[in-house]
Amino acid sequence: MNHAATFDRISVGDPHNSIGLHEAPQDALNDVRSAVTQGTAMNHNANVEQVRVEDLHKSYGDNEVLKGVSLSANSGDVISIIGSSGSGKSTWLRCINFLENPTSGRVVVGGKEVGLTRNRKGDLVVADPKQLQLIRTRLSMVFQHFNLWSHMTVLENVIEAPIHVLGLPKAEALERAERYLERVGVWKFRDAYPAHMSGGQQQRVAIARALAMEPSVLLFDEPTSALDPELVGEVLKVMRSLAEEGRTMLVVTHEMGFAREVSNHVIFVHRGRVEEQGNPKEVLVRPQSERLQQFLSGNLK
Amino acid sequence: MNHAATFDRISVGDPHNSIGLHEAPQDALNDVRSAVTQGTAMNHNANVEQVRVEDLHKSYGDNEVLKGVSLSANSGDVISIIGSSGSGKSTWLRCINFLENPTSGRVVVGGKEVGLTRNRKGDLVVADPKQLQLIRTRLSMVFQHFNLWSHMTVLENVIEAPIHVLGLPKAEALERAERYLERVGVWKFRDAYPAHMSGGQQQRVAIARALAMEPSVLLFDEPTSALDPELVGEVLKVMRSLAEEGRTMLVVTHEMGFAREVSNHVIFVHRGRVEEQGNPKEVLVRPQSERLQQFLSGNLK
Amino acid sequence: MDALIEYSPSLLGGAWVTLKVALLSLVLAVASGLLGAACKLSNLLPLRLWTMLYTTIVRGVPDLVMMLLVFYGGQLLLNEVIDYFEWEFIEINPFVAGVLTIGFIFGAYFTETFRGAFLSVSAGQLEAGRAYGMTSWQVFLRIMFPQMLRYALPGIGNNWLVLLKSTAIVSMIGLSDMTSLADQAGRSTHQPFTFYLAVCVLYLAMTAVSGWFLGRLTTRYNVGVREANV
Amino acid sequence: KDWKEIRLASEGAYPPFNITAADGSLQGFDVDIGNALCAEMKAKCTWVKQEWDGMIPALVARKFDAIIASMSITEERKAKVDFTEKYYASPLALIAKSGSPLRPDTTSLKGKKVGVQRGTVSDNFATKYWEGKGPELVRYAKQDEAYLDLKSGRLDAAFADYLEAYGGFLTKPEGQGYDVAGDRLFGKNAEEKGVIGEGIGIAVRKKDKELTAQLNKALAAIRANGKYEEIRKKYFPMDIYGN
Amino acid sequence: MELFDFQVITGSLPEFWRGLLMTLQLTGIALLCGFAGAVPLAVARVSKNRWVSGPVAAYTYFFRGTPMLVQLLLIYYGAGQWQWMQAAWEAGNPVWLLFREPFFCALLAFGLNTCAYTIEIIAGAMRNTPHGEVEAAKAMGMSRFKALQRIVLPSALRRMLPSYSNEVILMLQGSAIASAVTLVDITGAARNVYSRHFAPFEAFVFAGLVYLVLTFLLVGMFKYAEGRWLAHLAPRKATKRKEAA
Ligand SMILES: Nc1ncnc2c1ncn2[C@@H]1O[C@H](COP(=O)(O)OP(=O)(O)OP(=O)(O)O)[C@@H](O)[C@H]1O
Ligand SMILES: Nc1ncnc2c1ncn2[C@@H]1O[C@H](COP(=O)(O)OP(=O)(O)OP(=O)(O)O)[C@@H](O)[C@H]1O
Ligand SMILES: [Mg+2]
Ligand SMILES: [Mg+2]
Repeated sequence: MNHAATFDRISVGDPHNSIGLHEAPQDALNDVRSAVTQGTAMNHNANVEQVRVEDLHKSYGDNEVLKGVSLSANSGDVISIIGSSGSGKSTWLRCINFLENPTSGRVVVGGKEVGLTRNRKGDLVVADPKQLQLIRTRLSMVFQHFNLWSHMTVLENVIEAPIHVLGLPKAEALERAERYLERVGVWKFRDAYPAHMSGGQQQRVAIARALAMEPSVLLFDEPTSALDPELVGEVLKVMRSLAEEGRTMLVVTHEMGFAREVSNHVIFVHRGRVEEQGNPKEVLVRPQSERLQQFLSGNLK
Repeated sequence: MNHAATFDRISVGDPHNSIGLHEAPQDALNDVRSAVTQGTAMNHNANVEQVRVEDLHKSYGDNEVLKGVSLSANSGDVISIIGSSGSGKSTWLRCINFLENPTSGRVVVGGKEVGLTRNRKGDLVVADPKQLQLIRTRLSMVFQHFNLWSHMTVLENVIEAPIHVLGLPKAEALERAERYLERVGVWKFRDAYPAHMSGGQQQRVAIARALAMEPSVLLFDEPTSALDPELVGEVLKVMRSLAEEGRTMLVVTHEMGFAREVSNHVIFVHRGRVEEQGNPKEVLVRPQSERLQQFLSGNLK
Repeated sequence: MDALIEYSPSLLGGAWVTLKVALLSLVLAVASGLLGAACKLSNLLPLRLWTMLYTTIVRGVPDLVMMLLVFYGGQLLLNEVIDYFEWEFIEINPFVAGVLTIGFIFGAYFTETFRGAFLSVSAGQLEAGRAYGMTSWQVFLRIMFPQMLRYALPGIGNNWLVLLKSTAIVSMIGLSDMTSLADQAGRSTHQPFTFYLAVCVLYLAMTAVSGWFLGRLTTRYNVGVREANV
Repeated sequence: KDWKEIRLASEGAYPPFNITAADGSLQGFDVDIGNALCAEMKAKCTWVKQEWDGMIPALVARKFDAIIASMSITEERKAKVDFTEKYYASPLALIAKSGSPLRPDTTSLKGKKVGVQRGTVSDNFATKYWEGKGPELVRYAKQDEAYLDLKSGRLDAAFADYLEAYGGFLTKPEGQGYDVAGDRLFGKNAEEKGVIGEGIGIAVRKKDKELTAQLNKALAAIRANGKYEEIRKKYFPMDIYGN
Repeated sequence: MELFDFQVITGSLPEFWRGLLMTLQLTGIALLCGFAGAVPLAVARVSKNRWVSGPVAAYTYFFRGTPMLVQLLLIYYGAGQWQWMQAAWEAGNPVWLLFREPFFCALLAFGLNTCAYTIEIIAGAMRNTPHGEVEAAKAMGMSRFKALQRIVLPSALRRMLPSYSNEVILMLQGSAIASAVTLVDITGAARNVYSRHFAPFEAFVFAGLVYLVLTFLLVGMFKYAEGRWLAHLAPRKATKRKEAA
């Protein structure tokens, strides 16, 4: 995990500490690139902490959506985040890669704290854009609404970031694209535009796009919402193999079966707070809190 | 069902027969309106056929997506359409209310066949726009991607069609909006714009928007994909009560539990053909076809 | 008609001047428009204020006044400097001044057009770019720009046509563009309408060519889009 | 500066004094006079075409050195630039349908619409002596637009430089059926003469006194050696210099 | 040479004031009429039927393709050229007499012009309406007309605001050519002052300032309008809402 060493530890509200990063950002980037390019080699040590979130708060105006949530994920961990609609699951995920700026809290990626500073609105933003990019190449996200780039074909969608962010040669990016599109079963649609595809097909492309980055951490926001049971099974298999490769996954999901089968940890969010968490085999079978019991009771399965 | 009598029977490819409709379209519309406004009164007879689809084909270019599918739904029927991704479920639903023009086939709504004629591209289109509108007020659709009107608030989204299509007075539309938004639990978001809401919240608004039309047939395209189990339970309840009111529902879904619990008929689509159908309690438990067995085996629940 | 034939070489020469000025200004205007729109949408208040000022003042002051100010005002200032240092007379080149002024003016209009188009690109598309570690510049170039163009093209078309015709103000600073040549020819031959119509035809020809080109662009940037069937 | 090279400006839209030829070059009485002056001064002349509105600012900004564009010598202009002696002078004239009873005075023009070119001597004169006293003044950007409206019937009369009207309208096909109504105005008294002006001169930057002097000398020379008369005959059958 | 002679301005304020009123009337009426005409014509412009969209396309092609000044001169002086028009004026025909008035001619030219531009702006925005939203409207049983009236147009008219602000400001400044047909608007006043005092900078810079103030007001109005009607496009903005606790 030597590439992680180039991230500097920067404390909140003190952007000046980030000087160290400015001195060698290119090196750091190359470092991550080569690490990523080498595939999974870096992930063998299963006990390295990949992501830690501490006491994260997020408000929209005067509506506090996250009221202090924390999690920690090691290599190979698959963490399911469950909770009712509007409880803040997507927001949490989006705060981890700073698509949404948290109101307060700490995020540690790859062992190094993300340097934060406050913007004028009072939100926390990443002090150093270079570090932000680095973080994002290590955390790939699959969106709830897919967000496929509508002006690109499936294949272009998948090779885009590997070529232009990781700097892979085109041939290699194509090879990756083929591998992952095959894996989720949409290789034959490679030349179609997203607008001409069914919901499930789009969702699988979105998954392939994230996989093609071969990141150490994958953030999934309801990755199977548009998939039929058979495909859910397929995707489940893919995710299991990813976990075995040592990749870390944070999965927002509504499928309790999924949470039970794939993840080794489940977090139940309620109204912006972590209400209960633990091993899914226990938590989902014998929920302690009343809210979780009620939540699961609606479950048909 | 007297309003149905004003639909003329028009055979395919013969637009001239539609003259009868032109003579009294306004009457017909008023008729439907009053029927709809009277709420559920018209739906008490449970054995009236509401929708029938016969031998529907649909191609995109040379890609034949639907290869002759048929169904028939009476008042109070809940039919689940299941099948793997890309099998043509959404397309089928969209052909029923002619958002997609079928390549061939017949559609009968409310006992009267929809008059069709061929357009220049060779697709079938509804010969009489007035009849098309009538059909669509009777068949409300909930989209896979919600398709909420982005420039309107939640409340505006819901009262829009009742006021401007059904001609309800505003007060009544508001009352309906409150009733249905409450029913799916998003009344408190009535003044928000869709872009500022969570996925599940948007989906529920989309459901409320369709319900507020109080149509005799509801077409759902994966209505619970973004919902958590608890909400799925809620929506399930809502749908059950709708079925009891005598409304017909066609539901494309990936949730086998949903198909089993709510519907009285399930149709398994595979590669554009109906592979198996019947009572969900039987079909889903003891599938006959190999494909369905395989399909269900991926199912975690 | 004879007069028209007689004057046609000079008119075509003027048309060439018009076209040169218009195309070069367009390049400048699009560049400043993109920059302006990016600034207006940025999080930095000073940038926003600056572009706000730029678009309002530049759009607010009539082209003619702007031209007079830049060209004559600028030359007067320059002359003061020259006299002070006792240099040789340096003349502001009217062609360069014309292109700069028009480009600068229309940059403000393009800023608004692009800003509207940027707003229309759905947030999710950009988020996906950012989430994959693209730099702001990459997100802009690879996601935002190609998608934005689709929304901007109608506005670009309008702005371009206005710009094309606004080039007529360069006659103010001594460049013989097509409109001023036609005007002079019309007065010199006492056939104003013949020449007005000739100018219209020339402009319409340019419009037809640019319309064709914009059509091509529209097809190109609408790829993968299901256009609303309204 | 020794003024061996002079940049002269004209408008090219004021026939017959300055017009734009088919090849885009400048021609006309003003241009011929300018060329004759340059020949006399043994200087090399280049002509610049300049829109009327920017004429004086461009001179001040040194885009060229002198304006020979039928510019009347007036007090306001003298505040900005210097003028040479006049090189021609024109009375003012009211143009109307042949045989019209109109006369260039307030009583005859009461309630009539009279067109003038904005910023010309005729505009100044009419503004000073007629405005608000009967005639309704309509100002045009260009002289020939006033003639167009005169012909279409929107105007009852046009009030203009006699020579311009003569060369640019009355002797042309479109001027058929129109004539000078009443007398030409030379100015009844000193004040009126002041408004009508001292005639048409060449405008030069105030700094360049030397150029003004040289031009004046050359002007006197071509008047003396017959060159001026030769040019004048090309355009007008009558004297246009006045006294 | 003093840089700016204020006397020139103060002496001509009444003239500038009348010019301002003229400019406001001209642009105001032209914009209103142009917009009113543009909405239905834009609908025709996006029609799939060539016989409907073709004539509108030809109209916008001509009016956007040629200089407004030339259009104005053709309408004003061109009308005066026709013998029959002159005869109609003599006879006192009320319709053709309108063409005798420079105000009407300017209004006609400006209105036709801004209408053409506005059509293209609205039509462009209509074509870019999100596909799914139009489908939703259809699925709710809206007729083509209803969907246009309730969904497509409201959405398009909002999204076109930034482009339309350009058009309005261009129209305001374009109206300066009214002085070419003897109308004394702000620019006409400036030209009068300029030719009277020979103070080009004073006259034009002051006129420029007047236009600038008008533009500031317009920009302010558009900013307000965007805040009011484009809220749904604003980058994820905090919305205040009454959360039931
Ligand atoms: N507009 C279109 N143009 C071309 N092909 C299309 C279009 N829409 C859908 N298709 C194709 O038709 C097939 C069926 O699509 P459909 O959306 O009906 O699938 P579905 O059964 O709803 O799948 P899912 O469960 O993934 O939503 C897919 O292979 C898709 O690629
Ligand atoms: N841009 C925004 N502006 C204001 N409020 C927002 C915004 N985005 C989300 N919210 C609110 O924050 C809350 C949490 O939203 P979030 O998307 O995180 O929910 P979620 O847990 O992912 O729900 P779901 O399961 O329905 O997707 C919701 O009440 C939502 O309305
Ligand atoms: Mg969510
Ligand atoms: Mg589907």
